[in-house]
Amino acid sequence: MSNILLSIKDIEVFYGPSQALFGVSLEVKEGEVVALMGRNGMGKTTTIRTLCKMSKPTKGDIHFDGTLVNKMPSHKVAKLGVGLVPEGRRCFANLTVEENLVAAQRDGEWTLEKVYQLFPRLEERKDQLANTLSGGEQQMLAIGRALTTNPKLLVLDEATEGLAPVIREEIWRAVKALKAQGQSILIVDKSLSELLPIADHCVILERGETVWTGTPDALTDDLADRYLGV
Amino acid sequence: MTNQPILQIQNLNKSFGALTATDDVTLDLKRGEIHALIGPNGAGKSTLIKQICGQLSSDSGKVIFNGRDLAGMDMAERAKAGLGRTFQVSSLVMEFSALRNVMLAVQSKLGTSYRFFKNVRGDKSLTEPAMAALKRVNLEERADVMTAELSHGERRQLEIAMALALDPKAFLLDEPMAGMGPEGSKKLIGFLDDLRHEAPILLIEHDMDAVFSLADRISVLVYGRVIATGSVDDIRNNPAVREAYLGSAA
Amino acid sequence: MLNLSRETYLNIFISLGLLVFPFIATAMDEPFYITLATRVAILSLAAVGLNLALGTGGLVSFGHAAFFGIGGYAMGILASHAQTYTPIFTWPFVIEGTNQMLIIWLVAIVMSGIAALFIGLLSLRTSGVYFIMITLAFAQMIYYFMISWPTYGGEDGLSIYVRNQFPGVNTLDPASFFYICLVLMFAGLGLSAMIKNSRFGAALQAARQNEERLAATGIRPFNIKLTAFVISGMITGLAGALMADLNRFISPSMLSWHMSGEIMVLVILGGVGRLYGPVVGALIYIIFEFIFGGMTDYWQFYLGLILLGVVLFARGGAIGLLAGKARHD
Amino acid sequence: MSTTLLFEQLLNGLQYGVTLFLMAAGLTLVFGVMGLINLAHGSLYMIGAFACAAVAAATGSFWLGLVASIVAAGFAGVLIEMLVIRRLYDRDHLDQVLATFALILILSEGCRMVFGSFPLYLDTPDFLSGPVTLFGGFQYSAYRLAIILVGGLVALGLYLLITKTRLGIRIRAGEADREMIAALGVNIGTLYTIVFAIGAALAGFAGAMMGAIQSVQVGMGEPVLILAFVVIVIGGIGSIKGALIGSILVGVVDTLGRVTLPGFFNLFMDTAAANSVGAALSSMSIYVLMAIILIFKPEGLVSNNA
Amino acid sequence: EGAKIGMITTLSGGGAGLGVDVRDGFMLAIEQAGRDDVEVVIEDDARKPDLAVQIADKMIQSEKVDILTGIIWSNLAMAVIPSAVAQGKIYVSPNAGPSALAGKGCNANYFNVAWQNDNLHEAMGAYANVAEYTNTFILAPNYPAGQDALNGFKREYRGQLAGEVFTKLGATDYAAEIAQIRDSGADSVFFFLPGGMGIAFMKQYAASGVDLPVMGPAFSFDQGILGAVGDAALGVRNSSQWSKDIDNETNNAFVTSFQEKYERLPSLYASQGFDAANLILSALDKADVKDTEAFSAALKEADFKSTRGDFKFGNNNHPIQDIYVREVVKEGDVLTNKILGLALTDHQDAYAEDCPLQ
Ligand SMILES: Nc1ncnc2c1ncn2[C@@H]1O[C@H](COP(=O)(O)OP(=O)(O)OP(=O)(O)O)[C@@H](O)[C@H]1O
Ligand SMILES: Nc1ncnc2c1ncn2[C@@H]1O[C@H](COP(=O)(O)OP(=O)(O)OP(=O)(O)O)[C@@H](O)[C@H]1O
Ligand SMILES: CC(C)C[C@H](N)C(=O)O
Ligand SMILES: [Mg+2]
Ligand SMILES: [Mg+2]
Repeated sequence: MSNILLSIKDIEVFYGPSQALFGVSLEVKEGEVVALMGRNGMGKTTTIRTLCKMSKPTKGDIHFDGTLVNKMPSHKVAKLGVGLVPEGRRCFANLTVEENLVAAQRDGEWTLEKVYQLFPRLEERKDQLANTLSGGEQQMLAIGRALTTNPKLLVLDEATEGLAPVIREEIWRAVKALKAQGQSILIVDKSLSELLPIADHCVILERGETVWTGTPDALTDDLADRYLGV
Repeated sequence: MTNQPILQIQNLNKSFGALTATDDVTLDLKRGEIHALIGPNGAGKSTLIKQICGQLSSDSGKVIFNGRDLAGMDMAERAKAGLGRTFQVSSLVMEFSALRNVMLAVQSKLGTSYRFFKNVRGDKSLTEPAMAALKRVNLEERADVMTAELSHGERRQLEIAMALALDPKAFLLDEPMAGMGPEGSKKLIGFLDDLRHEAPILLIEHDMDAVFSLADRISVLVYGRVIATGSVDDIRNNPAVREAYLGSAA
Repeated sequence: MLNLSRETYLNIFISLGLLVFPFIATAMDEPFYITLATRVAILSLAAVGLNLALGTGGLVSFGHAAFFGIGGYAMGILASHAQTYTPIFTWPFVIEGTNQMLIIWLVAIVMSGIAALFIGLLSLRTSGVYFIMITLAFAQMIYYFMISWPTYGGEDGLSIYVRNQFPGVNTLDPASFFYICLVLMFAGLGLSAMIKNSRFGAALQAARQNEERLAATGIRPFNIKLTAFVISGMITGLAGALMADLNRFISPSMLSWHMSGEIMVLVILGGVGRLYGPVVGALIYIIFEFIFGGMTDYWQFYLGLILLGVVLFARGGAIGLLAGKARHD
Repeated sequence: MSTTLLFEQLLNGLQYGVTLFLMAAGLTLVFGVMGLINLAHGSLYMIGAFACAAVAAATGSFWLGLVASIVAAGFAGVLIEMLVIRRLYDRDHLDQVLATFALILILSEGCRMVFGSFPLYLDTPDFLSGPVTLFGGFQYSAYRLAIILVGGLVALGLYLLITKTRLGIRIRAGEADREMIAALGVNIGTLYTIVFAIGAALAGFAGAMMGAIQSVQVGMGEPVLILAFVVIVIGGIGSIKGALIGSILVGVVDTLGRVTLPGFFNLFMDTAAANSVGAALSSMSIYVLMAIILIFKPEGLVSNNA
Repeated sequence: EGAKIGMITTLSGGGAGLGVDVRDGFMLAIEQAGRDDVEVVIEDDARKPDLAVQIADKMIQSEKVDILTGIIWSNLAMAVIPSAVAQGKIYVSPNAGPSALAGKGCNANYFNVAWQNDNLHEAMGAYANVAEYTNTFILAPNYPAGQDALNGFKREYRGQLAGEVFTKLGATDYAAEIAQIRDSGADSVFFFLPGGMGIAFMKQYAASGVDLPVMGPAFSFDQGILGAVGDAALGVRNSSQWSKDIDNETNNAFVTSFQEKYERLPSLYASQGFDAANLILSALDKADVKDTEAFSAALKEADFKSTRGDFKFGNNNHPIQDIYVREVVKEGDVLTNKILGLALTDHQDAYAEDCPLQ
């Protein structure tokens, strides 16, 4: 039985006066891939932001790797081993590709070379400023950047958004490879056909609450229709 | 007459330093059709859209829209001339409610932005058409929510509503499906399917389900060049396209 | 029952307070308080002008002293010629000075409008901090120009010994002049409130937040911003003419960057983009200067502490503190 | 104008430019990286000068004073950053303007409370206090020459720091997206404190060096501040290279304007009028320069980082 | 009868030293008079004309002062004095004496106890002839007193000008001007740079290696400046209507008591403040301050003991007085000025004849 890497219990989060999360819970075990699902605006990104301490929970607990991280600042959580690929990429616009990759680099198996192997396109463009990259290139960069921090848990928020099918396949291949190496991953993605086969667990949110947790096989068409609209 | 393309792009070029983003691109958009533009990331699709709507100036080439050469017109003029676009990354007025964002498009369409005295709130000539546009993208319930508080997917919908409210003669949509959940994508496909009869659509999209079910024609851009234009089947079966772009999605 | 926000109550309270103020001051036998109140009204008007550009349009102009000063010099130049009975120029046609406020105001508004048009045309090509600095640059040019132009006193400025005239009003009476300024201040406030809620105002606010989007909807941001900048400059210019009349003295320091900074501080202190922000800012500033300036040499030290307190603990300026966050539609 | 005069004026312009650079470098970093408009930067210049003067007076050593200026201004920078500036990063520029304007008042008046209203004494160290003979008997103030050299070294060091080190990369990353670099595990708070302290120390250092040839008094930082802003805008915000180019441009244009314009107007005006018109117009010249540059290059001369 | 006096002076910024000296000298005299019916309100103008105008308004309307005084700088004086006297107030200037108020623009209610701006510079011009300089480079800030200064110097000086330069008021870097001096072939330098400007200039001049003799009015070498400049100022000649070594009873007492009270040497500004206060006090003994006409007549008698010895007003209410040449010397550790001799005797300004007053 592997250890629990991340456990989120009943968190509530506000954006100013308006509440976005009303009780989200989820767990990620070591080496597991967990899919976080739900319709638009249900709180997936907010959950991830809270895990990375870009938003603060007003209630509930977040444990990462055995440590309570509720009160920790963002950078400390990251150092514990959370690697974020955020929604909307957010590459450092005024840095070159390579500078983006080394900016937050930490020692570990993911070196610059390995990232370039995974995404040769980035190597081609390594001296180009990030804000001039195409959308897809930026997405690769965001993933590569998270990998160079050598995280225990890789968090992907819509990492395949806007990518060409071939690249998307590449990224899914990369995710699979990462999984095979035992990388724990928390992932949000809209293309269920690619997501479900690699997920060990699914967590579904609705209106800021965890409404269903289970294995992909247990996600019946009925449930999918009810919570995801497919 | 009716089959005269509404938008003609002729030999358009754009380079960034040594990089050629669009390379002698020629294509057109006919009335009533959805013309999908696909291609690998970085192929120059968004660049092309930006050139068409005047956000980027072209190195050479021509854009003819509705019989008019757009040379020398800036973004606002081209929008007024009837080019309605959405941005690949949502670009909205964040401190306005969804409704007021759309009202802005309505007032632009009415050409009344230099009125200084009448209060816009409760001005039916603005709110009604704006509400109608929001309704069409299923965002009417969120009309009074500030844009900054909308989720990513909702912002994508709002982008489309704003384009709709302009009542344009052609749509340029840069990845409208991106960020929409599976359900949202499904609905949007149905919606665009009808929309093409109001105004033709130049559609950039990486969602092949959407492209294959919607497109009348597809052009494939690779390294800034159009390597193929044709029907869905032509493109699906084109080995070059499969290799450069589609992979197993074909 | 009217559903008025706290901010509205606050605004009404301030307006009434200003309206009856001369009676209070007279009752207290402190005519100088009326002069102070007049200064509040004039600075408010100047800041109302800036607030339109800065608060509503996001055009952070660090050069509004240019318009303030041009308004001031419009008064100074016209009145000094009237004072000495010499025409301003005689060729190609004769233009005489005047001591009629109405004409002076008109000239001040037109001249500052022309300056704003010119400065705006060139400055609005830039944005952000570059805009801040290029507006500063133009204001500094005008500042140094006035310094180097000996005809109207150069660096030393120009004194006008009697206040200009307004039909039917004894402008030398402090209360009468105060009411003139107050009415103009209210007019400025009314105008800027209407503009903000109008279609133009909507476009202007959009231009502040997202120009690209505005252009993509077919409205040219440049023209919107330029129009706002010109209106803003004209309002501040009018205030400059009034200030010159209040002090009966003008000098290039009306054009200096300190002045620009001061107008800006008033706006921010009161609350950027809030209708009465400029008024509250001016009130606080003047009251503080008056009370503490008399008490200690180091009053600016305490002013600094207060300003710092306002920024750190009162988001949205003093109005934000008194009336809560701005209401968005 | 004779060539030696021209040469001397060029050196003067260069020295002036280098001093401006020391101010502008910190400003452009703080501004470019943290997105913070720091009007109180001039006060740090003043603090450096006062610290140097006070310590030099107490110990008799200019060098100790110089060290004190860097320490005092850097320390003041850390304090200011932690107490005030930190709360302003996510505010808009206007709040920053007001807060740092308030800081100017507090620091200037505070300084006046401590040191009084009279200028303080600060002398250059003996071996730099006279002129040096360069070539062909041409004399120039040794101290000013030293400023040019030191400023040049600082510029080089800063450039390398920002472009070549991981610290520099992170600083620039923070400039683009503060929240994101934190989410990747970089302690952005400390990073900003460091940047602010570096900027402050440079300003203090500049203040001390200039204090020794001008005078040390309350408010001495303000005129320099405005010029430093002009410089970083001309150069392109956030760019160390731009700040250097901008500084030297401003230094040289200002100096040459001051000497040539009055002479020019003297050709068709009497001396007094030519002098006053020329002097005023030469003060105008750098603003004209800035306006022209911004009209043609709205993002400054060096528009992206490096 | 009592009186309320409003003092507007510069207490902050680059020119603060001057205002502080005037204030301290003035208050010393008031204190020594021991009258409790004289009230002085003091405000800082920060060397800003517009601020000065506002303070004047406030003092007249709110504080209801009878007499105004204190302004250091001519540009501020021009902004305040004409309108103050037009409102029937008495103005006694302890410093600024712009030419515009000495000639046609003189006023019965305006008195200057210090000098007309040109005076000390005229004296220096006269001295330059004595010293046989024939090619002098002259330098002053660009504002009314600066223009008065160079005009004053040129009025007496007979040699040629190697150059004539106006600098920005408040400037602190004179490298460009020094380069011009070096290149000009001058045999001497005359400069008028009061306060911090003078400090900066002298230090930079010393470091530049230009070794022409410099001279100037006392403003460029007052007690506040000398300490900051250091030995570089030794031996420099300057002109003044006052010096701490003028040997008369009033002055000796003044210097001692000032030093006792403030723990520093007085400057000429302090003496002017002191004289201004004593002038006002002398008039208060004779006339009611509310009776403006009588009071200004009493002022005009100048029946007080000046630190300068003999003192009287000319028709334009400006002093007629002796002006000395001094040299900077070291007394122990302290740099100070010592009188060399008289430059001009019973000197009256050049504008007096244009003044309609009797
Ligand atoms: N910055 C914000 N301020 C206020 N409310 C916000 C903000 N960001 C998100 N919200 C609200 O919080 C709720 C959850 O949003 P979140 O972005 O977490 O959804 P999501 O599940 O990631 O949706 P999507 O699939 O569209 O990205 C939504 O109702 C949204 O409107
Ligand atoms: N301003 C710029 N400067 C330099 N290069 C640029 C600039 N803008 C775009 N590029 C480059 O031009 C190429 C085309 O970019 P574009 O955004 O048009 O791609 P795209 O086809 O829209 O890709 P995606 O599907 O990923 O959005 C990319 O390689 C990109 O890096
Ligand atoms: C000499 C000075 C200190 C001031 C000068 N007399 C003036 O009027 O401004
Ligand atoms: Mg999301
Ligand atoms: Mg794209």
